[in-house]
Amino acid sequence: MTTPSIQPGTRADVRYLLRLGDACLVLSHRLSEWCGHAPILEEDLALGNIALDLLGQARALLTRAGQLDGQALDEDQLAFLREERHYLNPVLMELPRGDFAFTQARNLIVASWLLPLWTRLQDSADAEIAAIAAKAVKEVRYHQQHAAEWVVRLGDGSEESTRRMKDALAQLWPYVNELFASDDVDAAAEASGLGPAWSSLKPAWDAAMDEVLAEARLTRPKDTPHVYAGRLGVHSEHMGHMLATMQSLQRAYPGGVW
Amino acid sequence: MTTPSIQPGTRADVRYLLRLGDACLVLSHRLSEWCGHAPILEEDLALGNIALDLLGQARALLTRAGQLDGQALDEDQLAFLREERHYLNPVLMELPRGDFAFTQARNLIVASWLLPLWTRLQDSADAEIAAIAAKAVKEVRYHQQHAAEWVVRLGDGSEESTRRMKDALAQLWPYVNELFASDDVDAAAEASGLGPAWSSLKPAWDAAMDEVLAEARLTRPKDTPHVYAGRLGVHSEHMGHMLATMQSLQRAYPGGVW
Amino acid sequence: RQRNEAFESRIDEGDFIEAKDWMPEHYRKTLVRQISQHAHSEIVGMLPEGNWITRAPTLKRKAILLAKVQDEGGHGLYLYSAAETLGTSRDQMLDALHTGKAKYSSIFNYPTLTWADIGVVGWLVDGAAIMNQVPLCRCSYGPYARAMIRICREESFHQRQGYESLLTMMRDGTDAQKAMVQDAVNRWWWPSLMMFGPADKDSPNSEQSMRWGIKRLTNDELRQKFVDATVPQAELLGITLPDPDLKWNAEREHHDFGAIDWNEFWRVVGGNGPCNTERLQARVKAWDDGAWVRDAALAHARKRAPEARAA
Amino acid sequence: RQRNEAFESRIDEGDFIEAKDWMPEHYRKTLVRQISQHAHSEIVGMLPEGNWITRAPTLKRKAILLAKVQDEGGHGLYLYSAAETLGTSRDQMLDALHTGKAKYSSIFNYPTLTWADIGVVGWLVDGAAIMNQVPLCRCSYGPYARAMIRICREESFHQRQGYESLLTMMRDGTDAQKAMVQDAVNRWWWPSLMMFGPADKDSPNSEQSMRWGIKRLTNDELRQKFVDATVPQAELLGITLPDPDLKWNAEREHHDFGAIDWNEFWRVVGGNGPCNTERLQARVKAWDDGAWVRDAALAHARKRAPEARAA
Repeated sequence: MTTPSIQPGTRADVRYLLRLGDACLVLSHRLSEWCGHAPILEEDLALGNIALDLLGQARALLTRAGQLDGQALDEDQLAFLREERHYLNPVLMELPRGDFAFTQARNLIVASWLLPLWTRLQDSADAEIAAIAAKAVKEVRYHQQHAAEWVVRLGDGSEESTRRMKDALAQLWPYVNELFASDDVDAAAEASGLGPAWSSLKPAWDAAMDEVLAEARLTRPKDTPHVYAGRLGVHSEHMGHMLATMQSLQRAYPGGVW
Repeated sequence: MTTPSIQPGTRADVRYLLRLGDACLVLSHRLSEWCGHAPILEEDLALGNIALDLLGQARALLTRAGQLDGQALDEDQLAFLREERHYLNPVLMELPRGDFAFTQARNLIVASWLLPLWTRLQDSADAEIAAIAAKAVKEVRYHQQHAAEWVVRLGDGSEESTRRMKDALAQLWPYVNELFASDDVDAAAEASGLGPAWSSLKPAWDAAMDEVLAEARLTRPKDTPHVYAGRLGVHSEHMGHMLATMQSLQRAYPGGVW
Repeated sequence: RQRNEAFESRIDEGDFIEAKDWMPEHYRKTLVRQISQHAHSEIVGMLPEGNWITRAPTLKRKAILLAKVQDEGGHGLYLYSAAETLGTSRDQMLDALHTGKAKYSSIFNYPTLTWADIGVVGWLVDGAAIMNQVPLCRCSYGPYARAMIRICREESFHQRQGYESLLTMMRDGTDAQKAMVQDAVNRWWWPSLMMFGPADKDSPNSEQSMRWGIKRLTNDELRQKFVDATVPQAELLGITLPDPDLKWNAEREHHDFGAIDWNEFWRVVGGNGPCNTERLQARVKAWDDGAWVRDAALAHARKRAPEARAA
Repeated sequence: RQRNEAFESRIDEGDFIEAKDWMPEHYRKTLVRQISQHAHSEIVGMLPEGNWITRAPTLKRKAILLAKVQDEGGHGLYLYSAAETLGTSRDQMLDALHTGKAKYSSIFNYPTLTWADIGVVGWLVDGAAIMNQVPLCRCSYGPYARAMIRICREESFHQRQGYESLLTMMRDGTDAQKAMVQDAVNRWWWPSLMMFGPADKDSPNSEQSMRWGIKRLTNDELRQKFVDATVPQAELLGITLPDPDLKWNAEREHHDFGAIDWNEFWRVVGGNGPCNTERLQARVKAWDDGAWVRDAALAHARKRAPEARAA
């Protein structure tokens, strides 16, 4: 019996790139769910724009990962034909879109993490990655500013918006520490010069978050002990539902040309 | 290129049975979404029980439809491997579960339709169908009573519940006339003695609904002109999302044995 | 009266009327109705296409669709701005939409049921929209005409993308994909023809609009142009348009086509299409669910304003 | 004091204590805590399994899963009733759950990530639950003991169904299915061992419960029994239990097994498992969203009560 699912190999560099590529892919998916449903038309455009940027980053990263993997897997095979277990995004990205406060708070958390990450990747030993990073860093800088503005506006806005923003941060915080967790994949990337260990991004992230939270008159939630393991392929119950939707056409029309 | 989707033939008797089987299958799916989320534990059990009865009816009908179709398609191929265009349930069944008022109002509408339908099917010229009907009619009688009790309770309950029940009926009503629409599939079933034309169920349905609505002190909504065509395979935008979920395992694990 | 004559003569000379210029009240009202209806169509039109973003079959198609839907939001934005130059606020226009007083294009009351619908909407619906809109690039009201120039450019891009995606499926796809495309064309063909509005004999308001250059061709003229342009595209695709009466009339040098179901047209315009209720509810829900966000933005601005002044 | 002695001697003789009988306050409290915690576990336990009902791969498996989750709701119902005989209402118990004062089994704070998880939950989690619960069928409080007899019967049925579904996949399934089963076992094995609670040396409250027949074997005894029962089942399935230290000890006539990660255990019990927040929120949301329904039912009953009397 054959299965149409594909499975990338276990090379550390491929895994490092898939973690990042899947993070962009999955967050892009969640943001695209807002399309047509945002509180103001300008945010339909802004969230769509961010989703589109992240999708572009994901495509570049999955393509590069597929090249390095050596099985000639293209971006679509990687995006649509893996089993859940082989998607390597941090769990944070796959949480349902939530309300507008949740969306903006997550965008801030992620963009404040992607910004130093893409900044460092501009110096990647892999010239392809360095080139991708040069473009991405500009995009993510805008994402970070945009999310920061909303977190400040909602955090120091009405009573309701403050409550919602606090709830959003409380919901999100337990998923943050995964963004800075280290392992051998990470260590190998640092050693080879492919990219930084995620743990090294923490000081920049802390500084960026603290600045925005202070401006928003919000208190930083307490850290929690559980570390999610999406980057190892262990996801939340939300991931399967999301993939059922995302993969539905590729699964139902094998051999299709789109 | 081959596609793994299967497609039943166009025999009128098969289509007649698929319309009913798919109606039971899809409503069962929507009811099962309540599992663990109902307002009281007793309703987790009751809705689960109704979902289970409808699932049993669907299995019997799909199995019989597969036998008559002559391609040796079993209940699972029919349930999981058709394209959306070949599911023949009325659109009413696939609407999202809505709130508890919507769920009970739809259950009332459907059970008040299934009750005379299964009653008549007890005299089907197809002995298999007659036997299935003999069991189903008892189940559906309970479903109708249970839903009627809730529609009365909510319709003549609090201000909020009355408002929600009125909204639910207004939402649902445009989908009702499809349950009584006639065509050649229907006419053939009536002629062959397989089962009644759906239009012939209208008086019994009207009487049952009017009785409950009077008891609930609710006004019957006005009829609307558009007739949905789920029974011809033209569904709503909700159907595709539901099928993406429902079919996900069969699609992702071809050749799987469960 | 004098102002009115001056206005009319500017129209006759083909001048653009600008926001600050005097204009007759009826002209203003007609324009606001038309532009806002067009803007509403753009944002309601995001819904049927948005329905497929999360299920796009490849990343390239997902990016194209996401960008397209975003463009539609952008069109909504320019159009609301153009209408605002006439003295009606976006909130007023949205309120008219949400309370059912304002219309949007009826085509968006049909559901997108398969991925092929996305291509077909690009090909036929955007195609029909362009046919309707190109003449408006020369419309007498400057801000509207300028918005339409940009919009038409983007719409033809969308139309080509839609057609190209269908061509890919019809040329290189599986049988199941080809059947999907044909099915989508079957469902969208007649509603697309209805996009040009009622037959000329039933469209009494057109004359004044033609006079003002707000409208430049009649409904039936536009519909015929669309049919004539679309038939060869369908042939190239290899799909059959679902009209047995469709054929070339050498005498007229146009295609004849079958009778439109005007009952369906009026039913859908009247609020009883397959998705009217859902589309409006989706917009109202987005607006209502977002109320706290808009309130918070105002509250924040008020809080911070004194700081800004003090600084 | 006299009543207490009578109570103790009934316990010693193995009599059942019934709802109307006198009982020490501590006995009552301990029972309410234990029974309600068990009831909460049943209804929270509906969530991870309910997560897969809409995605069950065949109609037969869907029917089995739906019936199973319904049984769990039924167990919740009997157990709340049994606890209510001790003078605490269901609403009080639910309030304790919703406010985080009452616990439920920590195992349900792990997610069900694949369809194989459903089989593995049936096999290992229900298996461990039965191991814990069978002794309670002889517990000293009559209503609880009787509820447990029915529950244990249904649970062993569930366990066999879960195991059978795994066996089907491992014997006749594809490689991808086999890998899915192994992956699920890898994730659920250690949490299942933790279901027996802390090691005996860290479980000081057990003694009194043993004395009262509310508990009949120690945590470590039960855990060992479970391991010994499960190892041959795993072999028959053809899966590997994820513990390199697991092996038969001929001297002890038991399986030795590796060290449990008690940090993880205490972290999850303490509220920081992967799904603690989501599980509780799902329950609270169902309850809050259903408030208007419960209110309406009361309002209706009040309205109709006079009619009933007048009739």
